[in-house]
Amino acid sequence: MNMLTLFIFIPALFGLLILVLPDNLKQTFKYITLAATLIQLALGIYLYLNFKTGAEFAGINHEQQFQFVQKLPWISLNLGNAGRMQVDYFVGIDGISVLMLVMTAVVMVIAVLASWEIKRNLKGFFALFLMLDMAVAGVFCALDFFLFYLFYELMLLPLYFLIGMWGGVRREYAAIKFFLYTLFGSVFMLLIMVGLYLSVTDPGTGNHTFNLISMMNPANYSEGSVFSLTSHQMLFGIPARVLGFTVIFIAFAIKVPVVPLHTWLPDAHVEAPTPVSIILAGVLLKVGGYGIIRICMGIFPEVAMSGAFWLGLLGVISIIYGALNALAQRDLKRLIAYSSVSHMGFVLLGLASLTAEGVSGAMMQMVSHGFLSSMLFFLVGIIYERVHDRDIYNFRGLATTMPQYTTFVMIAFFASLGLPGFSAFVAEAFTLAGTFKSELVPHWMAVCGSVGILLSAAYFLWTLQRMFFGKELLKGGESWKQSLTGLKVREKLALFPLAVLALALGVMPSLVFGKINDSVLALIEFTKQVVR
Amino acid sequence: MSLITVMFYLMAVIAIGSALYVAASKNLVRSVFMFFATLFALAGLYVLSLADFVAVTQVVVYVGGILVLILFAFMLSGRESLAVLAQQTNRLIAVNKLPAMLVALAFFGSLAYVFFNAHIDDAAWLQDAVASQKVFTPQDVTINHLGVNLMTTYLLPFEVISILLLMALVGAAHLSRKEAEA
Amino acid sequence: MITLTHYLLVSAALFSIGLYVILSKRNAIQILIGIELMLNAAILNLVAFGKFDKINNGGQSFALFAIVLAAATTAVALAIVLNVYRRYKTIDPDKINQLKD
Amino acid sequence: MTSTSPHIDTVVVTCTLLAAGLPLVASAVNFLLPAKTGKASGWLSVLAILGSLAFAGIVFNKVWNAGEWSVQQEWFTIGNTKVYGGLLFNNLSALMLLLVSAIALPVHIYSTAYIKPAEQNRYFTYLSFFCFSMLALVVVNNLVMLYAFWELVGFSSYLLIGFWFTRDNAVKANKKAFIINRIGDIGLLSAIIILFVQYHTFDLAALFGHNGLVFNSSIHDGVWVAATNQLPSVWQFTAFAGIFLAVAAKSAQFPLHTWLPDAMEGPTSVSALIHAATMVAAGVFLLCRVYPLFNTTELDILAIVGCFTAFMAATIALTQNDLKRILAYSTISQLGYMIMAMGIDAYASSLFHLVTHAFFKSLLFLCAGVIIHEVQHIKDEHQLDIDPQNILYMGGLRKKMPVTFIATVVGCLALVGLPLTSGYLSKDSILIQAFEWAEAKAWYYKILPVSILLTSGLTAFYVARLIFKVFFGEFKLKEILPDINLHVSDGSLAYRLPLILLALCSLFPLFSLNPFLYEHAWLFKGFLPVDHLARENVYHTIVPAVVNIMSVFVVYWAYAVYIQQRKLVFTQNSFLFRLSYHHWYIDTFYQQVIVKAVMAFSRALFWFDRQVIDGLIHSFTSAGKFLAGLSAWADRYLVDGFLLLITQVVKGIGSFFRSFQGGKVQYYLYSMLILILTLFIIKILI
Repeated sequence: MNMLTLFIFIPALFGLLILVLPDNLKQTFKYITLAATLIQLALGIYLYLNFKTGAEFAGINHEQQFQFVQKLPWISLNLGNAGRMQVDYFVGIDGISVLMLVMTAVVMVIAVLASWEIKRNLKGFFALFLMLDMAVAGVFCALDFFLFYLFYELMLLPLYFLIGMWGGVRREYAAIKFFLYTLFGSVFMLLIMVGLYLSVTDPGTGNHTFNLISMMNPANYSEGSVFSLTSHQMLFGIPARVLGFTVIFIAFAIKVPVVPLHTWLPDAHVEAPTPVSIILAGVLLKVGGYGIIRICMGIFPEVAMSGAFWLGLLGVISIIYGALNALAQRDLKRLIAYSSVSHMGFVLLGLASLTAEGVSGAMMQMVSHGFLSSMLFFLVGIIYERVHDRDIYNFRGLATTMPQYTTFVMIAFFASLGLPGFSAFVAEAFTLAGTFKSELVPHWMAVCGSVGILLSAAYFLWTLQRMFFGKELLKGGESWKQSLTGLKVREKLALFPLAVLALALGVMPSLVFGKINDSVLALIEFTKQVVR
Repeated sequence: MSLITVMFYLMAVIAIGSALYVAASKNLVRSVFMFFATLFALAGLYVLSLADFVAVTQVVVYVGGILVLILFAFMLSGRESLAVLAQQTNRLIAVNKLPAMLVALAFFGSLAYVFFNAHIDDAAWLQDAVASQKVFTPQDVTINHLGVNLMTTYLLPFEVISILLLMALVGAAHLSRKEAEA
Repeated sequence: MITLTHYLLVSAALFSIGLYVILSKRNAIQILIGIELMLNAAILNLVAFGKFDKINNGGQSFALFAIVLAAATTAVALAIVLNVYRRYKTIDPDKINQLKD
Repeated sequence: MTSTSPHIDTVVVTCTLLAAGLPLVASAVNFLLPAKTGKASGWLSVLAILGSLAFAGIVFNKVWNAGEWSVQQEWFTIGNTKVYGGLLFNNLSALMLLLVSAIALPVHIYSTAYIKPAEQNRYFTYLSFFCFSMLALVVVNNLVMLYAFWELVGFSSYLLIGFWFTRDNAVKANKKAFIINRIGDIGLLSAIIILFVQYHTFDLAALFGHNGLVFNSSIHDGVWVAATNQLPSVWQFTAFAGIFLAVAAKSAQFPLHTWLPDAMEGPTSVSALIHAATMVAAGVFLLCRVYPLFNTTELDILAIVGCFTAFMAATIALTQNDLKRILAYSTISQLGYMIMAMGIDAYASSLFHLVTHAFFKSLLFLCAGVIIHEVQHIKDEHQLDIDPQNILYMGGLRKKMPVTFIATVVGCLALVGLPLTSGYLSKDSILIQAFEWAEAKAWYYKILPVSILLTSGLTAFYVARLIFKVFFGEFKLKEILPDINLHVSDGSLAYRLPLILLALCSLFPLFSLNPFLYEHAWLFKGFLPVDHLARENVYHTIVPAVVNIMSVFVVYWAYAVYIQQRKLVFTQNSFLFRLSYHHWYIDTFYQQVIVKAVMAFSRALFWFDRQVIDGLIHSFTSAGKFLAGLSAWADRYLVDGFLLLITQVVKGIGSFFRSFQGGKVQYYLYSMLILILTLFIIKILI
């Protein structure tokens, strides 16, 4: 059995199990889900440990360099004159995806631990949760565009229901906003996907193919096809490849999210229940970044290079805009949501630079943000669960009431604001270094990006000062004080590994860089080659 | 223009005019009495077409019998029928009457069309009758001949009608009976 | 010269007027009058044509029959009208739309 | 371990690692231990720092004047760049290592008494962590690690300033400190990135060593050329600006100095270690490390800023009433001296002053701590509503606290720069070189040494004011509350021992056997460039004489003002007084203009986000809804309407025909007649 296939479908299996179990066993559902995610985590660690590095395992545009590959014919239709429609079940990982998988597995476990607070309709919740888990895992493994798209869309559905049914007061609004935003992006992506399919032929069989890796090779584009590199077709007065890049980029930029396509995120995060916020921030945003690397840059490298300035600009705007917005918030969850916008701006900036440092930094930032935002949302969830309030002005001096909690908050905050020793520092520093080094984006962007680091210190420290320090003063008075109990074992179990991971990645960045380096170098080399 | 012609037009105008009044009037009593005028004028027209016996019968039966019957019925039916009449609008051409008027006019139109196009005066049998002296002349005495014919040629219809009249008489009497015992 | 056509036209006019009365009036008695008008129009035709039948007197004889029958029908009709009135307290034919009570 | 130098010495490397590592271990142990450990954690940290000091001594012994060498180990690889973790050994790192641990030890001992046992666990967790960061900062060999520890130092300072986190002022102060330091950090980060892109390495030795990469790069025609890369020359200046920001933030130079006075909200022992001796000196240390990068213009800028800061801080210190704030501004002022010294190429003097200042300023802070501690006692005992740090409430303490008094006087003399103290040596060396430096330049460069001389006079005044207010005269509280009983004393050995130690270190013998000639100080010689000028001009005699005479005069003036109560000082409502009292309104300016503007801007952006971007989205939604409504309307009234029309027609026809069967006789008649007519007409027409 292929490890990746197992990795993807373990959650689905357990999800089915939950669906068939009778309702009176509903107390066991969370344990079943936890078991599923733990098995997935074990598989993820196995994948990580057995992932071979070296230039011959770089992946990116060489199919044989991918690892844990499984390729099965899936849909094969004879379309007469139009040839055969061929869709493969094609999964495999390279350096770019392996860390995303491990991170997903970790975040999922944390999210399950955060799901203890869910009280209503447990069967539905956990079934949808596992479905989401499967879809996310699938997205990171799929090497067939059709399969990728399938999983990509499959993520939407459970999320919509998870936000819309278990969310906060304005959950319907948030859910529909999220859904429409994402759908808006992916629907147009579908068109480009079909266009690519019709342009690309499998060199082996001569059929059109959805194979992502075939799409990366300019030689596979049939002469005169829409997206062919040599034929310079125009669509609506824009070069077709630029249009294709733009459309797919918008789809992923919504996910990342990039200003000005970000407004779904604060609402969705604020309204979603804690586990869903964790998954949203921890994993879903990374799908955007991953998609930009794998698809936007993989398939349209020359557009990515020529448009690097604009990507970088969007990144810088996201960094500063998100940080300034976070500064204006008084809802803790919303503040963290905007900080996500700011932090994910670094990802875009790093990717735009198309240097080894920048892309590695962006990857690191994604992993780091995955852990840190999970931690932050988990922490917000704890306080919200206890007093059902998260307005920063309603708390004061929490450090006295909940010292351990405050310690974790401080770790999470300082790690997020890029304190050296934590993962975000390495990520942000090298993202900026790559940006400065890049010849594609102007130098001043790196300097502007670093302002984001300053602002992140401002809003996190302000929150710390306002909410955790000072004399104890709670809006709810004595009853709140009673509710604000110390951390439970389960919560510590969730927070501690995250803190350790953030620290470990900061002290030993090679845990990440060691695995991704070859792939990143291959990606950079590949983009240069195509342009040449 | 001969006197006969004048008389004809006079009678025709009276007949049609009074009939129109009957049709247009809201007042039942007036229309009933105007109906007299029509009937008389018709009797005049019968005379002009040399059927004096029929004209006399017309006057006797209709004017003497039927109209009296109608007046009786009208009076017996009480005030409600008058009330219904009072509700009707006074306009000559009321909208709700329009379909009826249109149908009537259409009928008239079609009839007139047929009559004009039939050229009835040139019909073969009429020419025959004129040629074989079968046409009445004003000097003829018709009543004898009529009586003979009724009793000979038309005996069967005559008898049938008398039985019919009897039945009608019985029926009318039965219907008009008080329903006390019913 | 008064021709047959003149008579026919007069009778047609009367017939039409009778028709109109039948259609438009909301009173059974007036409708009866309309019927009488139409009958009279028919009789006028019989009489007019009867002028050309001196031997058999067909027209005039049937005119007489018709007049008599008209009298009979009128009598029956008026009896019915009275009954109807007794039962429905109206003689508007529109409102008498039930076959059974 | 790979080495870049033949003089590899594993003993030195091990000792260095131990020296830096022991506090980390202590910190980690304290962090993991339960909070109740109390004094035990204090002694654990003291032991750790004692160990550090010992190992630092060994390292110093081996490394001092033994050339420059480094060891490194690959840390991680990113792209084609290998990032190393390593240690750099030269006189600077050896000296700093020793200095930090030497100052830290007395402060640690002092803290075991100063901090309540219940809070010691947390306190020593932070303090040891600070020591670790600081010690590591001075020995690392590359810019990435330098930056990392640079920021960790700031972070531990944040923790320590906000140690009493229930005090609002403390947490506001630590936030401010961290954010201002962050400004410096991003400057440093930008500079590091620029240097990395330009030279493709982070290695300090390779970059700034003799014949290093920086040495071999130059600026031609607006292009900054290095062996590895070239950039527009503006980026060279940006790199300088970034480093300057970093230095200004860490060493509290104008315009980023405002955090340091506020940082006095932290425990006094912390102020003594971090905000007087070590962390604030990190800026100067950084300047030393990257010194070859700067060109003349940039050095001039440094000199001017340093001089201005020194002057400004000294004027502010004149009127402050808070004991610790006076010392804080004095620290800023002295740091200004050091920065200026760097700017005027008096590299060795700057470091010399750094070391001497570290000793006497931490001594002064510890003294202040003792005084404040005692006043706090009085306050707690009598439930008074006073500020224990306000010097206006003090007075006459010299008899009650003799050790503290003597220690303070030693510290103050060193600060003023009177002979026989270490301060005399270092400060005079700076002043003399300032004059020498101005000599060779245009006349207006003379403003610099003159104003620094003036600053020296101001220093003498505020120091004298402090001494007289605190130790002479009568205890002021006694005048207000006559029945107060004062058990004021020097405190336990844990208080006295550090004071004595540091006071001894503030005297001349530690640095030079000749108390009047700074050139003879071993420390000064250790940093002397080979081609340094010998003692050859008149300044070497005149300047010390002028300074000392002026100082003595000023001290007497202060004596006249504060003890003999003569009105010789400017009035308290003059503009100058208010300017000084309100810290030149710089803080007010930042708060009112910059912070408010940023907050307003962020709120405006949030409004923009909610109203404009979301509004746009919403208007899209509304447009969509409108279209949907339109189509729904069309669906209902046009499409459905058509169907409805058909049904209506059918129904109409139906009811039309039904009406014929409605039991209405006349309708039957109608239909019959119409039928006949129709037939008739058809017959006619056909």
